[in-house]
Amino acid sequence: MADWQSEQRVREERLAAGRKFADGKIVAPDNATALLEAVIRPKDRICLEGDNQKQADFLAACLAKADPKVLHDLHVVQSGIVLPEHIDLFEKGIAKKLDYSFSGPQSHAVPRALKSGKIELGAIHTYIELFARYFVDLTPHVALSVARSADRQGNLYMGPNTEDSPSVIEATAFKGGIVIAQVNEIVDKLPRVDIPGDRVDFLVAAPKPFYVEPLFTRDPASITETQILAAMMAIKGIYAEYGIKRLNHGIGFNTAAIELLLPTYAEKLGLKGKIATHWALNPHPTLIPAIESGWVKQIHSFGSEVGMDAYMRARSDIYFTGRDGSMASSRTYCQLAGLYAADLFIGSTLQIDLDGNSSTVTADRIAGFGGAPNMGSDAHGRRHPSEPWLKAGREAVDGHPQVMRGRKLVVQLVETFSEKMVPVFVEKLDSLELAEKFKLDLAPVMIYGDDVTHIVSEEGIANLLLCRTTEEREQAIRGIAGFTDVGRRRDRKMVDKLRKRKIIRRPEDLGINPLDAHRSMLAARSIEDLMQWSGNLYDPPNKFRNW
Amino acid sequence: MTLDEILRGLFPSGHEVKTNAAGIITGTGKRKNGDAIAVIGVANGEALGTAGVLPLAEEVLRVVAKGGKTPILVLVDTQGQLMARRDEMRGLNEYLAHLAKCLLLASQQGHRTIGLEYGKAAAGAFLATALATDRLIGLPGAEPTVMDLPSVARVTKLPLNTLKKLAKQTPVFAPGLDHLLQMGAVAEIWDPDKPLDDQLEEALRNTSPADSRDELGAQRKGRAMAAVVAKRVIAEATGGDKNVAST
Amino acid sequence: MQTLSFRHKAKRRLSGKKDQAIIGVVASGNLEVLLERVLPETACEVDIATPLNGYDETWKAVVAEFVERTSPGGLRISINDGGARPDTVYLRLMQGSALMEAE
Amino acid sequence: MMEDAATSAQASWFQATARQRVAGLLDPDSFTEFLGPSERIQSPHLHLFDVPSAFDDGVVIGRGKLGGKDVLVAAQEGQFMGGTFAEVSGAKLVGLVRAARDHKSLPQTVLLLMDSGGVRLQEANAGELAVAELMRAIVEARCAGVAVIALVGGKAGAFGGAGLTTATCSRIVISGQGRTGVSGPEVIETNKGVEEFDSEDKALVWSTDGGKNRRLLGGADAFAEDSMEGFRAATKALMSKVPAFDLKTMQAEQERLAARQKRLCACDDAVSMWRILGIQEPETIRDMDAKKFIALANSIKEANHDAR
Repeated sequence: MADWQSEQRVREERLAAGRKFADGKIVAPDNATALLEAVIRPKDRICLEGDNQKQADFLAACLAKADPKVLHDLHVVQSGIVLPEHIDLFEKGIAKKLDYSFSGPQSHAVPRALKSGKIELGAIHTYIELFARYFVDLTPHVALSVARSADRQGNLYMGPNTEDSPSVIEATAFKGGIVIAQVNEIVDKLPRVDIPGDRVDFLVAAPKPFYVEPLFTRDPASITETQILAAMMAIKGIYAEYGIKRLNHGIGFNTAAIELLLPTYAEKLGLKGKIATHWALNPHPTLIPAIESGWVKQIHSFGSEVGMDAYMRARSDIYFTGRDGSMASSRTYCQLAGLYAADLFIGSTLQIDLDGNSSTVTADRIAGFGGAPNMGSDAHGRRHPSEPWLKAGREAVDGHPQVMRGRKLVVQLVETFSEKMVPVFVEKLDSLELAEKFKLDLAPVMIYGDDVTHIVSEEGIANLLLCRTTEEREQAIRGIAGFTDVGRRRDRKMVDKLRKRKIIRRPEDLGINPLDAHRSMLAARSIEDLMQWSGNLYDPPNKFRNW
Repeated sequence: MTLDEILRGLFPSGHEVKTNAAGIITGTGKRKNGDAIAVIGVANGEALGTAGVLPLAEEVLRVVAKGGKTPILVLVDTQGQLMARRDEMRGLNEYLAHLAKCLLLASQQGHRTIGLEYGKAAAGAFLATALATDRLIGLPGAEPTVMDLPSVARVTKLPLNTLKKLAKQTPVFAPGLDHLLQMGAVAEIWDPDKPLDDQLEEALRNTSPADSRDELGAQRKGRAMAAVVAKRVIAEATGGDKNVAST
Repeated sequence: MQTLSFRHKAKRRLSGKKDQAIIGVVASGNLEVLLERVLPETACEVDIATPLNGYDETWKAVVAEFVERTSPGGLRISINDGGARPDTVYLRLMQGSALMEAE
Repeated sequence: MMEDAATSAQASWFQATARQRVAGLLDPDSFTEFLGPSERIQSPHLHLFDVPSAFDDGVVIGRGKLGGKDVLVAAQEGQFMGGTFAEVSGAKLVGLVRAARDHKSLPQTVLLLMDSGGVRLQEANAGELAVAELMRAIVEARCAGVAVIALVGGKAGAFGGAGLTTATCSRIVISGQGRTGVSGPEVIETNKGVEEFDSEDKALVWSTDGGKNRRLLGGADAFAEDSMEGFRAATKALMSKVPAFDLKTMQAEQERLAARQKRLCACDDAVSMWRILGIQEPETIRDMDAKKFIALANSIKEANHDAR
């Protein structure tokens, strides 16, 4: 007889082992490591959220304390390798294999562990790519999730930090897995239910509230004149030209500059209501002045941002909020929104080569991808038209072919040099060398050159849609690469020709005097200004409060 | 030399100088001619916080309020200002500046003030005490340290050995009594083998409230530019002014 | 520290009447540029003190581009560099010459 | 032109350079610089450390007008070597205050735009001595009837010797971003550990050293909004009457500081100090806007005195 119920049987065994440490679904914090040792088995695929922002930090610490003789060779399948404990799992041999998306704070530790053989790398994914694999070939056996609060039945309330959880839990719970959640508190009645209790097996009330990194808070005080100049060019040369209403922004200071120029510079250009109305975007504090000035119609978010809760609750016309009034986020849906329903992605990167390929990998740093490659790619499955999409499509071809398709605008907004005189424009991406060094089948490329439509630097805008040959493309990139080696090796005559064809546009071609770029143009010049714009609803984290 | 040895040497005919548990020195000494000299200071290398400043400043103000010309001796052996968040929160800068101002007030009102540096001295506490006197004297073995070399190395990112070599070329940054002598901060270094009371009387004779430390630093080739720059500023400030030019 | 000196012949005298201007601050990633109108009509001198060695070619390119763009004839330009990026150097030079052109 | 924007009435004082502050504070085009950058009076020592010099050694001095009244003015450049006191930068300040002290025909108001972490490590002995000379010069000038006013609101704050210099002045103007003290948070953390002072916790840093705490306790006499106009208005209001420097003033300061020590020495945080000062909802102070805060501070007994 074939056994068609083995998964359910194993699940029951795991549950029975775990119940020894539980009272109903509730497990005391001191028993958490024992619970994990009882429920998880060697070689299991586990997801230890591990999101972009929120962290199941208590469960991570408990798992890192497990006995490597009991728990070993785990296969970690989670989006974020963020906490030091995530690396500890590999250093101690508790985990071996890794499939992930993003490793911001651990971007230097990951290559070290790769080099020492402690991490066996599956692949680096985009978020929804990894979530997709949860439902195909990387389904977790155990999910360690995190919520603000739970009731005794195991119903979970995530508040604004829903992020990855519904996708992780659905894949695990419906395929015979075990779901354990760390919560800040266990209450009698939840404000709203984000995860039904029958998908959750065990609850641990953590001694401290879970950690959230204020990843999207950019202090306007740190925005430079150079970034403002590039932001002015992006607004006038791209947002206005294409009429971009639906969009996503990266998290850099240069896109923060755009957000802070909307109620000032863009308002003077008469663009209000014509651009930047609908967003797939985390709750960036730097967008507060634009929201308060009536620029923004609606925002859906991947996750939340520390200090923005009360503001979003009070601005439910703008943000997605639950019946309880608090904001609700979803990484899966927002990534889909960015892929299919946004006409423009604009973000920064560390390196761009002569084909327009970009990467944030350097010799000793692997930051992973997160959402950028998804946001920053042309969705070939898109079928609904919009004016910016069609205009970009028209620019990409000559004449009027019988069948036309549009193009998503994918814009790289960079400064020619990053910190410490490191050039952003390079002949060859460091990522290629890294791939050789670690024998990766695929070099990590953040955004492929053929998806990029524009590159903006302080020297100008290169419109790659209008390039017809690889040579034109190369010179268009060199022509805005400033005083980098790549820039200095430009063919000046050809660059002049490209400028006449508007493939390259300088500030003066757009009627912008670089000397006009000044910080006084920003709608807010400090975090305190942002707080005041919000009517003190925005409560900035302590590390940003210089008052 | 220990504080007791110093006090005995300074006041062979007696003194009423006390040091409390926090190293705060207050009292009076009897000079060779029988006159009194007020004594304050910090002993035992203790740090100076808000609490320590108050009795010292109070003593100085009492001397000034009494009138007369009683000189004030400031004995200094302190590791520096107290490094504590609470003291900072209460405004330690005001307290230390207050002590300096009281000493400067005394010297403006005709009380000669003498600093005697016999142990450590650093940073803010140095400014509030020894450096606020009319005449600063060093005893051999004193270790005035504006900035210790390891801290300088940490911030400048230069190796300690490089700094030690540099310290031989210039007195401008490294700790040491000789360096401060050359800079003009320390007026003289006493000879511990000679009677201290005689040296005190000699120092009192040479004490003036006029600040000539930058001139002294230039003479001793420790600070070539300070005095010149300060004078040029005055010349340029007054040069463009007809009223000043005519006076 | 490295010092660099460039001598250029500008196309014409920089317009304006100001005889000196200073812009920027010596700080990490920044620089100060002192411009003085003390040279003959078309002469231009640029003297640089920088803590970063080995960027001679980059400085040369930045200064040449600046001279080409603005024709700063008559100016002696002195730079104290705090390790500024070339685009910042160029921006400060442009800001400085604009200050000199002010009436 | 960007320089106009940087010195406009609403431009941030905190983010401005020393030169922009001087231009933004004084009446338009009234400033004349002494020993300007083209004189190239630079540090003779920094090259030994392979560190770049500045043409003015980070201090701008001169004379001008504020609200029509003649003033001498000095501004430290906090971005250059942390605005530190050194041989040249210090001597420029000392010379300026001595000039006012000795020459009645010069403006008898000196504005010191502080922005300094203290003494320059590379010139520590010269810097420390310059502070001592400056403090003495300020006291002598005050005795001669000169008003010396410190303005604190730059990124480097006013720490170490700059903190003591500030508290030696006749009056102090501070903004919310302004900080003053002796040991900076990083120094305390390095020497005493993160448990003593977590310098990353900016809210804690500002509640300890920041402008609002200083103003409420009486460590500053006026609170300025973080703008050129904010500092102009606050400084103009203070200039007309300053405390005399005499025994009475110092006795009053002794009493004031002793009372503060007695009342507040048990407090571990700023909010509990503010509560003792009689403030109704001290936790609302931090995010209170400047106008409201100024009015509140003006009503607190400890904050308003001539004991300096």
